[in-house]
Amino acid sequence: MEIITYITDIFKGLKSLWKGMMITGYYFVHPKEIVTQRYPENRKTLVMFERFKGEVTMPHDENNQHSCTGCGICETNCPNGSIEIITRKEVNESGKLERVIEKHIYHLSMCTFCELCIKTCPSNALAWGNEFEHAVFDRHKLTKVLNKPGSSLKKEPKEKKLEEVKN
Amino acid sequence: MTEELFNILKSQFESVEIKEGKNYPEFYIPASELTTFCKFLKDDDRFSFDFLFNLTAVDWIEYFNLVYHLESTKNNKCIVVKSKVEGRDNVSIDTVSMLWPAAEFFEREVFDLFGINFNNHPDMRRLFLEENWNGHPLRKDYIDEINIIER
Amino acid sequence: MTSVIYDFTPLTQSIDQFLTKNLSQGWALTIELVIIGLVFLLFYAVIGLYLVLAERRVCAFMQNRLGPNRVGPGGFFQTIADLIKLLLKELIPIRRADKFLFNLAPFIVIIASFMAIAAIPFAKGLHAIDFNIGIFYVIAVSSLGVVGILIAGWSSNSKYSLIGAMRSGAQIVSYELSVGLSLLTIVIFAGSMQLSEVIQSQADGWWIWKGHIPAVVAFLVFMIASTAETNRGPFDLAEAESELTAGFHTEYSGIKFAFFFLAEYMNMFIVASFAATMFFGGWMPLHIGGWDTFNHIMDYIPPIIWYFGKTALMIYLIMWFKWTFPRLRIDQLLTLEWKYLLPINLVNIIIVAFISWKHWHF
Amino acid sequence: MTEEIKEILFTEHEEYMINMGPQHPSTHGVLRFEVFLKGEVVTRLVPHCGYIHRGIEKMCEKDTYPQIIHLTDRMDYFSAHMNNEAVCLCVENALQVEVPERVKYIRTILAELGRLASHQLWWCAFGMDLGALTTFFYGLRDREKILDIFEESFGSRLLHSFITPGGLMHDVHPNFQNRIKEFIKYFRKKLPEYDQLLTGNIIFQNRTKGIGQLSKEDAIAYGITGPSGRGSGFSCDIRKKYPYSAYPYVQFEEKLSEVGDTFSRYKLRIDEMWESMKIIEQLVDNIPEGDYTAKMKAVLRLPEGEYFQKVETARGELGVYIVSDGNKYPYRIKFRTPNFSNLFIMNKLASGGKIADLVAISGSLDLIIPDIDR
Repeated sequence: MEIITYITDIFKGLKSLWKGMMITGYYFVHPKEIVTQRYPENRKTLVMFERFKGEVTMPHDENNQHSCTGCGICETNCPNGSIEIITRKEVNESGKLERVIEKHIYHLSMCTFCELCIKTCPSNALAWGNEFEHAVFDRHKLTKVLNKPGSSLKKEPKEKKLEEVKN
Repeated sequence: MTEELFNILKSQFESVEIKEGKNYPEFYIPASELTTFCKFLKDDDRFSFDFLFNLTAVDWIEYFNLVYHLESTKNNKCIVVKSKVEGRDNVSIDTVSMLWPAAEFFEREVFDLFGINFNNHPDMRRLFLEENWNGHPLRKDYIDEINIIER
Repeated sequence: MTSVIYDFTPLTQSIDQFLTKNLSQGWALTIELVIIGLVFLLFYAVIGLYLVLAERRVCAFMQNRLGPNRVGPGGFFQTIADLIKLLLKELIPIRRADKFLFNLAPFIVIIASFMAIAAIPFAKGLHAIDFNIGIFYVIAVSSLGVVGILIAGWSSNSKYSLIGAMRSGAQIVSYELSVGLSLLTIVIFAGSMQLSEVIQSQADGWWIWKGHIPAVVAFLVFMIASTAETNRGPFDLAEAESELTAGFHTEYSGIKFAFFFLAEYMNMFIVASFAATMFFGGWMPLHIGGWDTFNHIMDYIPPIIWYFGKTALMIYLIMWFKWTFPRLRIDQLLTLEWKYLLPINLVNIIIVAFISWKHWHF
Repeated sequence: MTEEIKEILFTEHEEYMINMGPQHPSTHGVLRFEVFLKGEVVTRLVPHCGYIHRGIEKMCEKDTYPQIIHLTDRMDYFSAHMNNEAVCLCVENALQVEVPERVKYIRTILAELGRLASHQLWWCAFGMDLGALTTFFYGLRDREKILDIFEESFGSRLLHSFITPGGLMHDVHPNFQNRIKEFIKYFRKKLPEYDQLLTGNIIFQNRTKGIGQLSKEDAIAYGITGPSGRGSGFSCDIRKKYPYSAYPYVQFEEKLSEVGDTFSRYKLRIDEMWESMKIIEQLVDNIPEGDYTAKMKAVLRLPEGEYFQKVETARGELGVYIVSDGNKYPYRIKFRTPNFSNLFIMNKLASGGKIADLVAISGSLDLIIPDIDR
């Protein structure tokens, strides 16, 4: 009968509304389920994941040496040209002319974090840094030079480099 | 697609060439007979290709290649129909949007990016770029000094 | 009968005698009006701001997040900071808008809610006006707000706000009906429309208990209708964010937007206070049957605490609606009113009339 | 006659048009609907897209195959894994490279996790479109757990260009598996809450039942694939029709519903979430050991010819059509994106309904605008 469905309709509707309210009510009385991360306050204790892709960096060891030979493979492999390598010729101790990296320019503003440069670098010179606070007032600050001033190429015998290939 | 289906098509349309593509069988058809061929493919219940899932163009400098990927949801078959359009500017071909409504917007995109006109298309306008954009970007000879930097 | 410990009538009478003693009758009246005006202005600002903060905290806790917690301890000064920001914001003039009406609209909405506050009985003897047709006055005044919304929608010369205003016009006009009818059931029980009389009649038990089933039905209908009346909760079609960006107050900026915003929260407060006054006995303390000691302790809690406690409960209920339900479509909204709420109300009134005639209520 | 009055007279006969413009809360992106109204009822609707057209297909013509991956990420950014997987499968089939079992398993798990995350975010936005603002926060709270799994293994949450032609960029994190098991246990408790909060709600059902009716023939004719197409009975699940990666080893059900209205599309996506969890559970325990990529040459040159690969993303069927002339760059690459065809049914579905229905329908079609414009 039309009236019966009319009335049961009302009660079914109210029951469904009440079930929905029970959920929001449940979360209202359970503040322990709050998921907000208090970012600026927990800056000291905040630790990112180990593999977090903050920015491309060139790790330097204690006596300011890196392992970038200036070969330019990362520059060719970068899809949108955010790496520029500037090299210069230098005479090394064995008298031959050798190419030495002068500036490894990295445009963070253009980088899309596709990780091709790190993967294809033959001497594993580049690595991901965990730093994620990149806000700057001037866009030019986003073009970084990865090799620190006064740093030089780390010399080591050939065979050691092969076995520590990145996993 | 079995052999005898090829023969049926061959008998219906002499000018169709059939080639076994890497993924799907390919049918080359001159532009003039395109619509009748597609109509036959769609209406004939042995084929009933009712789902056009891709329509695009490839610019081979002297001519454009229009590629239609069709699938028949009834007997789960996919084929590729291709037709050639000679020339570079104000080339045109017949529309298939009355057979498959999905084609209407694929064709507008091809017109927008390649400049191939489709006759008696319901709404022949550019899809992505502004109306007054000169040039068609996806052509091989499209020059845009500002955005495309030759390295 | 309960001995009413806190009675504010002697206080108001003494101020009145003091003023008439050394000032002429005219001046005394103006000063009294100025005092009442200032008190209500302050009350309006404080309640409005802290209702906004309460809503943001309640909604945050329901959504598993913290809500405002940066400005002041626990976000206490958040809404004050918002108000100052809105005061500093530029009032963007709208091209080809009807300047006069555009600026008038927020004030109409504010005045409507102001007039309704005047009739709220905070405690015995503590209310601005005590008409003997209290409820009738309140319903009449609360329908003034829709005029302001319609003017705002039409005069800001934008299609979104026009649609928003038309929607809220249809909505508020039709929900006036069931607000009035559901209050009518309590008037039949209480026998008088004067608000203080209604509260006095609930001295020996609130109407929601004494009126048992029909009162509970009337209460539910009143809550649904009043959420629709204030454009909130599942009925916020006037400023439906996802369809009309911000409905009738899309074009408003700065303090004019703040007026609309505060007026909406004040309407919520008014509606909640009337639900508390009519159904839960306003400032009448909670008395349970024979437990005299319990009742006596309850009398010591001042009536204002009772009043604000019940209103806070009602406000929480209205907020709970808003943050749980999706929005109704305009035609479903109207069918809900005309096909469901109205018949229920009418049947309810017949039952209530029959019960109060046969004195079956407690 | 002053200029103003002339203008008013001129617009007298015009239909009442409002612009649900590129910047609007419910278009989920930069898409403009020109909506012609008669009162509240929508008479005609013209979608305008192209606001976020980056010319991905033109850019791909100058990129080598590994470099295309960072572009396909940015097409349908909620199913980034599936887009990359489509290109990689196409390249691998073209080069007849056999990918190790481990990679197949991980790729399918990532695809299903991506589908779950995308459906969760669709559920939040759909609830918010209809006015239930709390659904947004519940959905994102659960989605956060999936993004943590992604972030721990590949360092980024949304666009991870992790699947490269030939396998994976590097191996997954050691506790990838138990984090997934933890998430599945957590989400099996939370998904019923979604139904309790929204699906059962009578207001929600009135807002979605019987709106935006899409018949099966229209779905096939307009090319509506994915959950929107399956909502009206068009069985177009590529994982079932042309299985790829690890889908042949998995038992799962392709959900279909004959009704074809907004509610059936909604219910279908919720059921698909249950299915995705079933798939992940079958795969996560027996990921075979092995290296994470096949031996690939430094520069990939596809042999001459054209290749097509279909993949089932969260929103429908993604087709990658590569024409190669033997060079290291593709001569022409075309992405048949699901949202492109799903968008243009809007005019047919929304005409006749109200503005509120228009928002509900576009929410139920789950459109991603960068996927339309490419």
